[in-house]
Amino acid sequence: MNVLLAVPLVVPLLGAALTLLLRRLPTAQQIASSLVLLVVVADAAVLLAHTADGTVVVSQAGGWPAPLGITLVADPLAALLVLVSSVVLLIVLLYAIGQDIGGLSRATPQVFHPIYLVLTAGVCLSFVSGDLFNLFVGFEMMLTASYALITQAPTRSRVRASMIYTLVSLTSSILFLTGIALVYALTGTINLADIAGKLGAATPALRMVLALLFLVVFGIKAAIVPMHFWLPDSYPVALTRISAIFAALLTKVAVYAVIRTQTLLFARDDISTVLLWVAVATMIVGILGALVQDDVNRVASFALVSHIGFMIFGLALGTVAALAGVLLYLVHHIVAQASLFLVNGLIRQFVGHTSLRAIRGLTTVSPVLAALFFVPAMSLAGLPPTSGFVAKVALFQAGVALGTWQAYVGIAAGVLTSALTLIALFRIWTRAFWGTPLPDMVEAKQRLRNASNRGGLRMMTAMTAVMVTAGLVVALVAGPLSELGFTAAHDLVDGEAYIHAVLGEEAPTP
Amino acid sequence: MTAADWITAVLIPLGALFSLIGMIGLVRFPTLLGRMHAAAKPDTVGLILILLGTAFQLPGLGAALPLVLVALFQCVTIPVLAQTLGRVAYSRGQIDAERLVVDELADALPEAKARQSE
Amino acid sequence: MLLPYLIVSHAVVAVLVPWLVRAIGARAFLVASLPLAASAVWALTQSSDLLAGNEVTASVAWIPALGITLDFRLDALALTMVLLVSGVGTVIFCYGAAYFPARERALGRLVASMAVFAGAMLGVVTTDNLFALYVFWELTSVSSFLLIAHNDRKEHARRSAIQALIVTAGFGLLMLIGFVLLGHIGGTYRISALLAAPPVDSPWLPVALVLVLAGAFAKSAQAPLHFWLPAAMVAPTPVSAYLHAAAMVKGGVYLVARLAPGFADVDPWRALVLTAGLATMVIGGWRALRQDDLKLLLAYGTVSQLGFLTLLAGTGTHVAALATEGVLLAHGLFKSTLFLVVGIIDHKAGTRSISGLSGLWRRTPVLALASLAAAASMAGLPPLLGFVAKEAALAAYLPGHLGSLPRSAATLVLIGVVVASILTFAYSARFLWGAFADKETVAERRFPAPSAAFLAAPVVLSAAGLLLGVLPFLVDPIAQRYADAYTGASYHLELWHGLTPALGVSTLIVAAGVVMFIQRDRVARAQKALPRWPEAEAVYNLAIHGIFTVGLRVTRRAQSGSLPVYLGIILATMLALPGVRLLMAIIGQEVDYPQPSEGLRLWDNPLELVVALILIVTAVATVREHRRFPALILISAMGFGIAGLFVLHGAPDLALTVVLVETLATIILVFVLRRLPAVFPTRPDGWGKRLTALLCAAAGTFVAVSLWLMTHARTDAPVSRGFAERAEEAGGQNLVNMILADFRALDTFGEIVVLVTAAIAVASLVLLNRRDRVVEAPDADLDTTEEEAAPPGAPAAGAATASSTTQEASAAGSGSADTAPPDQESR
Amino acid sequence: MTILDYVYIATFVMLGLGALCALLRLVRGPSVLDRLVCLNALSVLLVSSIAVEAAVRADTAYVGLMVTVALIGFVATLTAARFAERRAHDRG
Amino acid sequence: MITTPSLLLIIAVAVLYSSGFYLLLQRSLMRVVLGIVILGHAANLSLMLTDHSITLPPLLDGPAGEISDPLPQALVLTAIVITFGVTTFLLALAYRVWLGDNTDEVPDDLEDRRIRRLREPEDSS
Amino acid sequence: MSQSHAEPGDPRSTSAVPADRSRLRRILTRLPTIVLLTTMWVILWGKPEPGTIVAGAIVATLCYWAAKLPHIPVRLSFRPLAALRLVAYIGYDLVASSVRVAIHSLWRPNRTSGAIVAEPLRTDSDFLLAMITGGLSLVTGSLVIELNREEGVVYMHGIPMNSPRSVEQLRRQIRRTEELFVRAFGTNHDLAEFQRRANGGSTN
Repeated sequence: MNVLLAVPLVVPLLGAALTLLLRRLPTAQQIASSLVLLVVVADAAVLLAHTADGTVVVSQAGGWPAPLGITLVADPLAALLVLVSSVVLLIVLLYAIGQDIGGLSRATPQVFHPIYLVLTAGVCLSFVSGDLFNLFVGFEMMLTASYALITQAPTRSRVRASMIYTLVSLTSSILFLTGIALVYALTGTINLADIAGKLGAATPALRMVLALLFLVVFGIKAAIVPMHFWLPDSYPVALTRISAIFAALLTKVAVYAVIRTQTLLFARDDISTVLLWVAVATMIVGILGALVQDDVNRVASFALVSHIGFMIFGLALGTVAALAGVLLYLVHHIVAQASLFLVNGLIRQFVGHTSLRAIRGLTTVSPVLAALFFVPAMSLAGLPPTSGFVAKVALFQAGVALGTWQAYVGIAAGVLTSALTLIALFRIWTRAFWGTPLPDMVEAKQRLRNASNRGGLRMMTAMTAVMVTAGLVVALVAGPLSELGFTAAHDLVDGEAYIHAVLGEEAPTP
Repeated sequence: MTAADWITAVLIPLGALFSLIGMIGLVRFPTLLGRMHAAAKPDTVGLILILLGTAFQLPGLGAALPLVLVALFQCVTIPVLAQTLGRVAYSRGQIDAERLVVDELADALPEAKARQSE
Repeated sequence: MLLPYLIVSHAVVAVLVPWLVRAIGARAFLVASLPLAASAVWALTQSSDLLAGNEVTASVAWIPALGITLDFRLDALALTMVLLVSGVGTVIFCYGAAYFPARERALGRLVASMAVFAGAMLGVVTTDNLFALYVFWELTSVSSFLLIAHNDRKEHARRSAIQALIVTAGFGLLMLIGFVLLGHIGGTYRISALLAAPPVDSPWLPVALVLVLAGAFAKSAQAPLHFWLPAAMVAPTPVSAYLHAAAMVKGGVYLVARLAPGFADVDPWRALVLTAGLATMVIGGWRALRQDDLKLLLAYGTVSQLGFLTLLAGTGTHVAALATEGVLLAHGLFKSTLFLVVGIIDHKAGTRSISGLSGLWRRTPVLALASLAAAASMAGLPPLLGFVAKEAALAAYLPGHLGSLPRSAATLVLIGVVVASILTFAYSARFLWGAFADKETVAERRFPAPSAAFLAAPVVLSAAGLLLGVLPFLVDPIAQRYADAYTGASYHLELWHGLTPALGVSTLIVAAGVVMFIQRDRVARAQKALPRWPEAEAVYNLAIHGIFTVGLRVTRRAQSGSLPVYLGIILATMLALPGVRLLMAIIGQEVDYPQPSEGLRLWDNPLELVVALILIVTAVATVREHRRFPALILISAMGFGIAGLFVLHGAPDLALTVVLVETLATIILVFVLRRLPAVFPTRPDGWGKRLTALLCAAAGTFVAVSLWLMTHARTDAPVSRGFAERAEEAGGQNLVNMILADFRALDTFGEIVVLVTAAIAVASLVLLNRRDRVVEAPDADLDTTEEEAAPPGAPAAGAATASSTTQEASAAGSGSADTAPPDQESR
Repeated sequence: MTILDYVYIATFVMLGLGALCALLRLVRGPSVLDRLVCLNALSVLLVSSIAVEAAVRADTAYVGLMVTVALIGFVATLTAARFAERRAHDRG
Repeated sequence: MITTPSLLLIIAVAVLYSSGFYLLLQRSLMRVVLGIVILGHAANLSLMLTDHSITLPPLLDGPAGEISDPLPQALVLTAIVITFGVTTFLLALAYRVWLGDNTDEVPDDLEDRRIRRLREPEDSS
Repeated sequence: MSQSHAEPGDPRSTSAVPADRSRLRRILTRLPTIVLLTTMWVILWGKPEPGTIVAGAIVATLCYWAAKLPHIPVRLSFRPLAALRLVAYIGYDLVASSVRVAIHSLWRPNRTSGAIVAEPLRTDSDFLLAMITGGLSLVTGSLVIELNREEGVVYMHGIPMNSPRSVEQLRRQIRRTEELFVRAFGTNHDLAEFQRRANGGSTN
């Protein structure tokens, strides 16, 4: 078994067990989970280095050849996503640790650390799994951990929100299972590469039914309109550390699954028109929702929904350039969205809530906070020179290069959405950050400044700054990143590399 | 057809018959307690007969030993269940008093109640 | 090439300057002006090289794969702009050091934004890559946004800022698409390469140009997108002088001027540019005439001049190009001078209203003189640069220099230019009169003499205008170099061309302007009498309001907050996408159905009937059951049914697991159930009962039919046939166990992890957080103290009013606020 | 087909009919206790069927299953019964 | 050659899914939980039905004959356990909802409800 | 020898004895349960291999420890002959009454009525009482509804009870079952007590 692929699963799970044992020693627990994530980051970096040239790294778990055993696969896309996710997970973990050190949260750290590591393992497994059912297991690991996390500090509103979250996720899981049954019924295998080969002989109509069904299954988790409603009702209510990770990663895992299945399994089936309209609807409906929200977190959540549309749009285009753009967008969005939610968490820490109706003049209260908000807001609005700009340009270029009317419809929607995102996010800025600070906010700031937990607050701010900087770094290294994106997109469009790597050279290809 | 087969051929349908009759009783008895009697016990007899019949078909004694275990469980669990259900039925008043010839518990109950609360 | 470093140095300054402001106050402006001064000096040193024909280029690779590289290229047009941006910028920065008091609020942000802006502007005018241009372009928009709302405590400032941002950045997005199209059509994103070999035969080219022009027009405040510029005058004067007179608004003009050599002859270009330019000129001039606020007067004047510039830049003839260069420089110099003058007046007199100023010329003759020179330049009087430039502009539309311009269009434009120039003369005079003249009706105000440092800036700029007017040959070579892109008769920027038609037209303009100024009361009355046009800003407001209203409507409809509805929509989507596809396939006979010979049969085994009946009956009965306990028992029975089915299908292990799990689930259900009410509430669930039933039946049928058809259409034998031989060599007997423990051990491992995680989750929900437990009392709500109450860390009143869950917050009341930890996240 | 096969078929028919009877009572109720009785009866019938199945296939794979179902079916029913009892006390 | 499961079982699957979905769309939490349980059964059953004929248990040392497909069985086993774990969590959550709100209902989101009540956008500057 | 009436799991029942002896005894008293569990394990596993036995013992111990089962000192004796009689009696009764109920359920369920009778028992060993009630409930046509532990009265529901004569028969059946159980499993002490009460005829 290739160790590189095993580490992101095994180490976090071992770490989870360890932190569970260490639950009476908070410091040891914190150090342990940080170390675990560091190891994962390092491993992911090595993995990415191995795959950067388009190589597909394969590990047959247990040593059984592909269609029999479970295959773990890392192509450039998966490797990159593992790396970005683990970095984001690490930063958010440190943020949370800072918060715990300062005693600023009511989370239960004893439970938080092990579950968080399980989530890590689930996310990584979902990325590298090369087997449909194993993907389901990875999803379930991730989701179960997320259920546990979203109910941290279970106030009434949180319990309600997690009810919505859990039930929708469960519905998706059930449909996923149904989809697996149908795939197995049709092909008699559940290895992704094997399915890809065997679906070629299947009735096209049935194949397309499956393609659409899997779009629905993952679309629920990716919050694609019209299956997005749950997201703005659940994410904003969770603890910051958790909503940040959810917003950054969970939807992206689902988007990844959509990409993987639609490119590898159903590449022959043209559901691009469906994808396109879904993408357009997602962009527009999401951002219209963001405009009328009154809570910073809810605005961010609706914006999140809206921007999933961009990735689906790229997938709908389906060309190498478009998929490269999607990859850029994925990376950009993971980091930017996490930054935004962390900043929102800081706002909550400063003023006690995130409702726009009672926040004014945050620039005066904390200029640092203002700067930290401004950068991800720019990035999400697609203003240069941020990563959001780069990603959007890549998608627009791909659309123009394709030149079909559908592509132009998507581009038009993208432009409109970008403009509306700008309005939605800078509305927060003008309302919350400018103006005369409310007297109680000034007091709150004084209190925070004098409190004994400044160290924790500093660490939280520092980690938010690190995340924001990470966003800038993404923009800075956009050059190599887009090269990588093109390599990954080639692998995705081609599919042969993946299938051959998993099943061996003699495998039939679509 | 060996002797074992013949034994099986007698025992298994007999057991099934018992079970069936019990189930018919479950449907037909008008009172709750009556249904309980009908459901719980012919079933047990039927099960034991079937198990016995099966034992003759299995390859060896070792394989049949667990069947004894099943029967044993059944004999232990059925009374417990019946007793619990009976008690509940009575305490919930789901007893058709008209169909009772004698009810000595009803006479004893007030004092039983009083004792319980002590 | 030094330029990238110069641009970066601006960014560095921007990062450092907030700390510097804390130490030395407004004098930080002087430090911030250093990179600008360096740029100016550098540009001057390059000019001789440039005039010799050596263009300076540099390139920084950023994202070559997407064609986004930071190419820089200094040519004549860029040089003009660099000189303008850095030269005027340096002066204005120095002015800023004197303008702002030391304790000015948010001064650090202001200086930093200005530095960023200056750097970005340098980038805009020197870059040779469309995307890099966009990058710098939007950076100027963003810094302008921050600068306009310098006084962010005023509602008006905030509104103006966001308005400017939405207009410029919003249309900037269109421009970006235009760039992408242009680059795609032309095969390169390098501007110089595009201009050298402009694409011609693509149907998308006009679209691309329209989009690019839209962005440029928004940036340069062309009608009808001009309204943001006057509103932006809420910014401090140095900002207005720099961004909204000298530099940023020139960005659009620059882009037009930059692209015109390649695309002026492509179809909608001229029509658009000329129409927009003319309209803007006239509207701006007309509006300027009726302003009372000097700064607004200048703002509308700027709008008018920007129209003029766009017109010239977009015309695409040799002489027009020369005139463009001239007007660019002249306008940058005189308009910033005038703004600075207004700033000084505002600062010292406390007002900038014409109706509040009188006799200032006597108080500060130097200032009046500088203003006079600048205003004269604006009005187009010799011997100033404004005159030189305007002569060239008039010549461009007079016969003889038309180039590829159609004669009729030229005539039309000429008339427009003349009208606008008359207006310009009139408002220039009005400015001078309004700011400095004695007025009987107005009392003189106190006016402390401004310091020399304060005065220096306008004087320097105005003197530069005079100097270049007298010595036009300083400008001419550069202008010629830019105009070389067009063929045309030779023409030079000069004070005296002889008695040309242009001079005659100029004389006419001056005469008419004088009349108009003298008759200013009549003009004012006429303006009042005319019906007001619909304001472009009203349209903007309507549009924004419309967007928000649509947003609200859509969100109100869609985001119902009700889980059953959400899940229903998910099911409906499943029916609408794969479901409809399957239906189409069935109708279109795209799928095979199993035939009796292939196993189409009702059942395999009569016992299946029993089991299926158990499943169906219990399922339907569960749906119809409204009491919790019977429903639970039905579910349990269903579990046994499933187990029975598994036994029938040769899966004893599965049956075992089902029974175990089912029992455990039942036990847990019992424990939870006994807390809950005995009867399920049967409130209407938002969807009609029948509709729901129909939807669910359809969804269930869809799944089952898919399963049926797909098992029939299986393409290959299942891979699991391979397990048997492998299992033998591995020594196992029970294949299911082998798969679980060996072949797919990872799944089993994951399953255990899920189980443990769920257990921890359940434990932390039910066992931990005991203090959140509520006593089973009717008034339990009042006891949920720390739940939704205002956290102690936050002000109770503020959080309570702010809380979106107001009802609960108020219900929670004071609670145990004193015992809860300092948790800010309790909401 | 040997006699034994006919016997098995007859057995299955009887057991199936029995299950249907139980199902009828399960749906009809009327009381919770009736349903519990049915639940237990069903589990016993399941064990019986498994036993017959084991006899048909002369297979020991089913034996463990039988033991478990016998034990577990009882546990489920008992828990539910206890619950019903508790409610009865609450009401009383 | 048999290529499809028997119709009766397909109908059973349809009924299970339909009733599961129906319960899922209810407001009462307990009914929703029951719906999830039924849906879990339904999904497992569909997985099982991918092996379309009644055969022997997948044991190598068992009686000779065609054995049933072991892979769906293994998958169902895993799925059952996972579904069980998650259902348990759901129950705990329902219990918490009941503790907090004293109701057995899936509550509506408050902020959504507030926005639904708005007639005009709150600010459109 | 005084009979301990401690409730199951009551620690007092062992606390009087010296420490080390009590530990030994505690282990010894738990041994039967563990042996029983191990046996079940081995039966389920199929073949009595040493590994299986060891594993079974470990699992049983773990289960025992995890479930924290109360350990009750088993005070029973076993008389094989009497036990055989008991089994035969119960077996016969089971079948006979099953047939009886079957007949009733087939032909005249609506005319079948029941009776609840109270019958004082003549033993008060916990184990014996549990076994007796279990045995009674097992047999078709009778069902223990309530057991009054203090007075040793058992309340039975019997079916079919169409005449006072059958009620008396039911009482007889209860007494007979009790006697057989006591004879099969009761200690000498229990037996003596039973006979004393039976002869004394006092129902307490």
